[in-house]
Amino acid sequence: MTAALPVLILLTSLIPAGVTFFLAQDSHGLRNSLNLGGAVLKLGLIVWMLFAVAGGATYEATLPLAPGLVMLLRVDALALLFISLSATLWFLTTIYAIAYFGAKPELSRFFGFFSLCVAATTGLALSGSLISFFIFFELLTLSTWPLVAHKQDKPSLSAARVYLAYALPGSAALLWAIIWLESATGPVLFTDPPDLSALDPYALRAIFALFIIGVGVKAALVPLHGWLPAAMAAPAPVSALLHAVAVVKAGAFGVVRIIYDVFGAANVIALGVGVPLAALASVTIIWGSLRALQQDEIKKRLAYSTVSQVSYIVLGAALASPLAMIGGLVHLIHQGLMKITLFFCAGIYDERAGVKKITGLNGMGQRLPWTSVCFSLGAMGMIGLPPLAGFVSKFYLGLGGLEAGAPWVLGVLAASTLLNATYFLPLLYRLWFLPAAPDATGNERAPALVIPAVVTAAAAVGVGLLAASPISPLGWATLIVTREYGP
Amino acid sequence: MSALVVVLTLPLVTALTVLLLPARARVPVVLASSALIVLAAGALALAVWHGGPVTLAVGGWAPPLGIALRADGLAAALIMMSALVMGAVALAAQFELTPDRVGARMGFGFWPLMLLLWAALNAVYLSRDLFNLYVGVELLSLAAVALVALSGSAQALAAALRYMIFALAGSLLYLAGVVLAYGAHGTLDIGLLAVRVPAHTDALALGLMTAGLLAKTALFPFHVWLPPAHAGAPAPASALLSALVPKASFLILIRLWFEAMPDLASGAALLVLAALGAIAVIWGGVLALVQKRLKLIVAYSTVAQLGYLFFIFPLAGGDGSAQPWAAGAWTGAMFQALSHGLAKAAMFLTAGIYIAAIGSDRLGDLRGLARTLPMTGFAFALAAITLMGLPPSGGFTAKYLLMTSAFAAGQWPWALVLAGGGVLAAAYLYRPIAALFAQRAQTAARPIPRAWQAVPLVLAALSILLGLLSAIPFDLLQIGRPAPAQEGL
Amino acid sequence: MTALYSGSLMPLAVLVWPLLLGLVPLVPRWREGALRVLPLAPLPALAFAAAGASGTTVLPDLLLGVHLAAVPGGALLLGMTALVWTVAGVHAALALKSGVQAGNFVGFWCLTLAGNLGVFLAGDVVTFYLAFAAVSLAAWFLVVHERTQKALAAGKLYITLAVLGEAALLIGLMIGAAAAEDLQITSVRAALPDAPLGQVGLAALIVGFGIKAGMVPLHLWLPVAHPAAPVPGSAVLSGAIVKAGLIGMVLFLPDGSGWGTMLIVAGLTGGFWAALWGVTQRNPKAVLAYSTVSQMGLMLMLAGAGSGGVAYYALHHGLAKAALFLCVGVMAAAATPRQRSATLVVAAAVALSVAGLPLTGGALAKLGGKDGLPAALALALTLSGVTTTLVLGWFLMRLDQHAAKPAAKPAGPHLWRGVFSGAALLAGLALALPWVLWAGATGLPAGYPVRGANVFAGLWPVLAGLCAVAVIKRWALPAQPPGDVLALFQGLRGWAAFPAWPGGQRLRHARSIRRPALRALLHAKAAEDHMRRWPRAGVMLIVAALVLAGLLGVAN
Amino acid sequence: MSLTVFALTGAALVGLGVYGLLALPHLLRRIMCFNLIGSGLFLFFGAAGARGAAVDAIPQALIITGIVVALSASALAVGLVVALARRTGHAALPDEDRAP
Amino acid sequence: MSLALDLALCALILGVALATVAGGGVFRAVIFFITYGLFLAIGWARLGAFDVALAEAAIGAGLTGVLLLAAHARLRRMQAGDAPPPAGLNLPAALAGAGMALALGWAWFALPVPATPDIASALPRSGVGNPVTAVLLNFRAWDTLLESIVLLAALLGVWILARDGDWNAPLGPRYHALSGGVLVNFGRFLPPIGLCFGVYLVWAGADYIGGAFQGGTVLAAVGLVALMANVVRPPRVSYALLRAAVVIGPAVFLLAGLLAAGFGAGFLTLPPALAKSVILVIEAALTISIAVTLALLVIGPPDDAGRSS
Repeated sequence: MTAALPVLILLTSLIPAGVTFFLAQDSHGLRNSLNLGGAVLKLGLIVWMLFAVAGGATYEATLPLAPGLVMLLRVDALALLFISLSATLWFLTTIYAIAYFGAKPELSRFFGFFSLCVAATTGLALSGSLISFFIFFELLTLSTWPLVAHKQDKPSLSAARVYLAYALPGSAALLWAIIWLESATGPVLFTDPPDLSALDPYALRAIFALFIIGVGVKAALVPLHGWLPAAMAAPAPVSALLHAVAVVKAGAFGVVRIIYDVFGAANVIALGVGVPLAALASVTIIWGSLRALQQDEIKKRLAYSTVSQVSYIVLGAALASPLAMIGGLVHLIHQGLMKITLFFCAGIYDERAGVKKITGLNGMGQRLPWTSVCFSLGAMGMIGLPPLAGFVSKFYLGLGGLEAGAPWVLGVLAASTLLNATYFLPLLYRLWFLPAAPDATGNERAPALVIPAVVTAAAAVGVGLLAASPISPLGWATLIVTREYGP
Repeated sequence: MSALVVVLTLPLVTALTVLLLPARARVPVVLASSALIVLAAGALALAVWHGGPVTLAVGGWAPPLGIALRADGLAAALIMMSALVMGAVALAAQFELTPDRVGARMGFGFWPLMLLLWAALNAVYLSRDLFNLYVGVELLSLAAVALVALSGSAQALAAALRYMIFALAGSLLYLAGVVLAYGAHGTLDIGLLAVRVPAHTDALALGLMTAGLLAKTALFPFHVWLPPAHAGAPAPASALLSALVPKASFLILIRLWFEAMPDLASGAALLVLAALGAIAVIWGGVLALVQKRLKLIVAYSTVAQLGYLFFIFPLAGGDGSAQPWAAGAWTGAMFQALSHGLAKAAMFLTAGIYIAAIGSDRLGDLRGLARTLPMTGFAFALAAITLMGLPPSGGFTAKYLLMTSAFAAGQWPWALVLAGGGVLAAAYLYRPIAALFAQRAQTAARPIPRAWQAVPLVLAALSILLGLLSAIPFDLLQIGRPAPAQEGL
Repeated sequence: MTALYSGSLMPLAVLVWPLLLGLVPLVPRWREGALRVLPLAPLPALAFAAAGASGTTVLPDLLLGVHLAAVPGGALLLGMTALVWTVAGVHAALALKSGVQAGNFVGFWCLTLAGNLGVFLAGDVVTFYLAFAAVSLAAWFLVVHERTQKALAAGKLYITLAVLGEAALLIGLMIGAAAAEDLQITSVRAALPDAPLGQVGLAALIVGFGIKAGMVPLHLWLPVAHPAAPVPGSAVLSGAIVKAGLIGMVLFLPDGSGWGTMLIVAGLTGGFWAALWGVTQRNPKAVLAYSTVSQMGLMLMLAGAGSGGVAYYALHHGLAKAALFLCVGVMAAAATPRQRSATLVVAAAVALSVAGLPLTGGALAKLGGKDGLPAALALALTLSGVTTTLVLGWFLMRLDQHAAKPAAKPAGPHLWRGVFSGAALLAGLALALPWVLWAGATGLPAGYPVRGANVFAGLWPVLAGLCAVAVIKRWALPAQPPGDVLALFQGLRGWAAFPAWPGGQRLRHARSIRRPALRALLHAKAAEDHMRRWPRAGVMLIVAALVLAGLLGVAN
Repeated sequence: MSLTVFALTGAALVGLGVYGLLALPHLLRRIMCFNLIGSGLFLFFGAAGARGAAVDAIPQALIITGIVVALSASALAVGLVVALARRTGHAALPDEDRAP
Repeated sequence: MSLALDLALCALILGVALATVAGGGVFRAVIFFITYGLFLAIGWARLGAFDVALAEAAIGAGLTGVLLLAAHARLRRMQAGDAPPPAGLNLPAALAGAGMALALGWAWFALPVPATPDIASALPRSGVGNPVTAVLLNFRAWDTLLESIVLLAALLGVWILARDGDWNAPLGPRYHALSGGVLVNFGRFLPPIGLCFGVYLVWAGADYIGGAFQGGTVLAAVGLVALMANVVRPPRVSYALLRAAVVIGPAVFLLAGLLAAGFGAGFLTLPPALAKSVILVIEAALTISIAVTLALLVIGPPDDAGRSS
């Protein structure tokens, strides 16, 4: 059973993915129930495991591909943190996507790849060895491509091309790093940090840099972030997936794994690579915000906001102090909840009111109140207002920065707060304070679109409000850090 | 042993039978016997798996008088891969090369040539005798050239002739080496040559044989015949030519360098071989980028992919004994050969489907076909994953093993080429994929039977599966692995 | 599992009740009459304050562990805040139009209220920050309620500064929390001065609180936002909300640090300069706003000096200033000259109280504040009576003038009566409540306010001020736009319109590298055609054979 | 000594053939040169096989096989040349028509 | 004396070869090539390799020559028959050629004299007396089997070079022979003699010199003459007997090998007792196939063009 569970949890999305591909376009009922069923089953399994893992259990499944190429699936607390997020959001996004697409063509392909994407994310989260991490990382890259290209029009295809143009060299760098490291240390299992003494410090730094380039593409670290705003050409559920459920999260998660389970925080500090990475993350935070300011398309602005926000996670990991780590980890969840809310809402604005540009938001607060409330909550969470989720992460990051002896982090956080406010508040201002254009239309009579947004918005409030509770993401992140990376 | 004989002779028997059969019975017989050969290949692999290498002294005469055949893990794996590809090609060709579609000439000609090619491949995989290998390679070349010329167009004939010239020149160089080897040692058996008394002429013999085989394996800069030839042949034939034929001559290279004369290997020569391979990877990739026809892209991709194989020379065994993937490079290159075979065959078969559907393989005409022929588009994409070396495909396992040993051997530039080649592959394979996935089909496509569409999909899936289940082929490849592949040249 | 809460639930109820009421407009049926719940929202707080504000709630699971308990002096401030919000709520319920906007107003009013109360109840920094953010940011909606161009512009300035303040505050609190390794305000306060970055943290806190408290030169938003907000909004802003900044200073600034002196200097500067600058204003609410800046300056001075009477002073000021602002609304609603003069009388009474006319609540507040103050500062406080009289006298004049203009909209007599009684009630409280609380709050003898010296110290500045009022009535100062130093920043306008880089730049760049790349590819193709010719390829093949043989031969 | 003469003749034939194979564009000539190289190699091989005390039969057998194989290849090549010429009118590879 | 003879012979061989390479005109080159083959055959005889000499004369010189001549004739009809050799020396090619020649020349002197496989002791068990035949049909039978398949592959390759429209036409171009001319008479007179000679070569090959290939070639030549003389008509590709004739040699060979495997002796293992007869059967079958195949190789793919014109 302990071996079956990780596999089972992977299969809950892999099987729907595989079957969906072969479903006829118009078998909506079967497809929807398959995908939703998978999601529900997965959530159930995760809840079960949450309790078990909190009690100290670990689950492991091994599949040796070739000597040294070990596919190891392992449920630890960190993995669970990530998959609970992705599973929850998968479920909601599926509901949302079903409503979003209605009876548009190529749905079997879409949902197939969508589930595959989630399966890849799950696998990535559960990976217990570098090589399985890489395998799922790539699977994620590949399964995302058709989603970005889904509309098959020129912008989508070009976005998809840009995506691959960033992702594949990134993978090459990652593979390079993995192999360089493993050629000296043997296969790297996350449970058993490798002995790095075989490599000289310069080589280790180079390996670290390659690792960061590799996962940094996914995490949209500046200057590897160009694909993310471009990918906005994709439909809203895909954006939700890219920004919250899977892709950038995978990158950030990768950074955490690499720092804590491959190199080990102590080594990262000893090598002196943590601070440059933190600096890079900070640059990304600021740069993403600045670029977000310049966008007049809602989704583009949100995309740059993601660039900025995801680097919080990287920052937390790079600072390599327990509190920063907690902040980074919890932001993994928090950013996901908030950003998916924002993208859900952006999709609703687009789909139900035809609003793509920021100027179109004028007065939408009256027309689409639920959506606008959710959007506002998401935005304020991003700014870091208490008691919303973003505040908690930011607070821990700040404390962690001080703990790590990097007080400049506070400046970065403050600047980011200000910039976030600068690019989000005008949106709220338009939503609520400005009169709607005379020809503005729109309504939110689409519960399947609105409810997921409401749920995630509520969750974004809830996880902040109940942060100190042991079952909150913060509680879980603290558990991870104290149990697995504690002194 | 009986499986070995079946694998060796059944393609021949079938070829002869097909010549005598009426047109109606041709395809069923070929398919039935293909199935039998696949089974026999499986049985042979099992026999090797359980009992170690299977040896057969033909006619009961042991070397140096007679010819020895030996199925080690490598040969068994290649035979298995070839059988799968051949079976798949036969399945696809029964739709594609029907007499009413392509005429009685092609409808007849393809089948015996394909079977002769198969026979030649299996003969080469198994043979341990240098001259017997020469005859086998000649049979292979003649059948391959004939397949290239099958379509009968002027370009195809020119491509076939060019191929012929390269192949003949290669054969002669190889023959020269064989002559010197026998002249110096009185034997042609690889096993006996391994324990020979070294002679001064051995270097010349190995050099000549190697150069000849390079021309046949289409290593840069002797690849120039390959793209027009592979692109000019009918798609099922291209699949065979690209997926299997170069592997045979490469296998002989391996036999020579790792089994017959490993003592000769010198650093500089190894470096030259791998450097040519590296250039091939880049050059093939770059030229694939500028092609406008799908089959040419795929053909140049073969040039690039074959380049990886040559990293085996400086890397094999170079990773020390500490790591669990000892002999990584050797096994990695073989994985590359296997997975490339499956994926490349799948790719050419998809190209055949597109040509059958719209009558062209220009990228511009392929737009939107993923919607019309989703299974085929999916197959192409899967095969592309293998060629790019992305996990969890066989191509990835190959690249991983090669890269690991490149690092372990301290020769990281090869790893750079491996990584860069993957990116380049992504770039050149992206163009057809993007075209396929573009919004609207411009040309009305003729319907393609689903069974035909399924064939390349199965092959592509196999190439992925090779990565997912790489432990089994990995272990199989270790059986009878020559010692120099463990300790390095 | 820890218990969900421990301690008394009273402090929690104080906060939760307004939040619940804030949800009322969400129910469509109730939205129409939602304004009517406004006066109810502060009632638990009032009760809690009246009961002595004792009791602690600990909610370990909430946020990062919520501790609620009245801060020192919290009872006074809570009570004051509750009173101000109650009366302003009544005013709003009477004066504002109902409708969708009103629904929003109710929601954010209640949220602001909860935040305002929370500031006085927070025991840990996170709760404090939450409350502070709530009161700061939700008040944005109060500022822009009227959605006029002016209100929106004011809102923009307000939110900008509020967010800046939040950011500064966050930095300060994080530094403190990191140093204390604890989230309790008391620990943070104790840890801050000696923390590695303690001084930076303190500076950040002062900036954050200073913005809220209208500390010069961070007061910019006050004179702009107050005139723009609806009257009840201005009343709570000036009466209660700015006190959040003050309490922050009191709570977090350690005793005897250099920052106290800084506060004193800034406070005194604001105390006098803002009052004088107020005389240049024409809008009575702007004049009042400057008066608030001035008064807050005095309170900051008191806080900086460590006076125990800050809360007591703030109590009076809150009630009085809220009454004055409400008077502006009352005046607007006044239809008859009698109503106008009644309004003026009330306003004048409150103004005199604020100026510190002996025996008024304001005089008591000043006396309470002077207690234990260095003589020079006590003198300054006394002197401030002059400027306060001046600016509030000017206010009364402007109020009168303002009223002389035709009312924007005719209002019924019921409305006037209602809002007038509210203002009058607050005025009465401002005059009287300090007497009631005198002993408890200051610990001074009951006869202290009526001592001759004290009476004199209260009286002469008022008289001097009245003379000054007479002067400026004759020679009015030139009008200045509200927001004084803001004019300096006009050059920096367009902060939101970040310069957009031309999006095509990168593309052009890409194109410029694409051409050579393309050429290289074509070269490669030509080279390939060249190599394809057999004579070359064949020679290469023979050469390769011989070279390989040579290489092998040389090595052996 | 005779053997050496034959062997060196074989080597020279190979050289001649290689030259012709590389330098001559007409494909029939190339086929002849290919045969020259082949027979030169066989001659060398035959001489080598005759060095021992007894004449070694294996090289002879191999040479016969080789001759047949060479004929087969020549036949296919000739067929290709004729077919190409029938379609293009030239008995040379397309890009080598005007080879120097 | 013999050395001088050998030297002279080799000089001749080289001279003719040089003329083949450098001579002007493709036709002349072909003639020189045939001459070269004949001189080479003499050289083989000088080396004591009579089987090879016979093969070289029959196949290397004779059949290849006919093949080239026939091709040249067809090319000439397409105006592609001739191209003057490029003027001047192609230096890279010359260097490459010289390099190869020198390398092989050097190798001759560096070549050790190894121990060769002991054929003599194995010969009695091979079933034949001629060691070359023993090697070809017993010791290295697998080579020979593959070789017969190579021939078949070449034939198939040549066949598919037909144009689609010609596929069902008779094989090869039409030969015009004057009735009563030399060729016709020759064609009537030669075949019986050639047939006898060819069969003899196969029969004798077992123990003396000759064998299936040499015999088959003679028979093929006979067939060709008969064809050219219009004594027999060219068949079509679909002609079943033709295909059977092409296939029978390899088929019998393969069958023998498989039967041996089936009876447990091992693939292509001929029990010494039966070896002689089995080899004879195989040789007979092979001869038929070789003769037919070689002849068909020379006449080329089905071609309707020559007939209609």
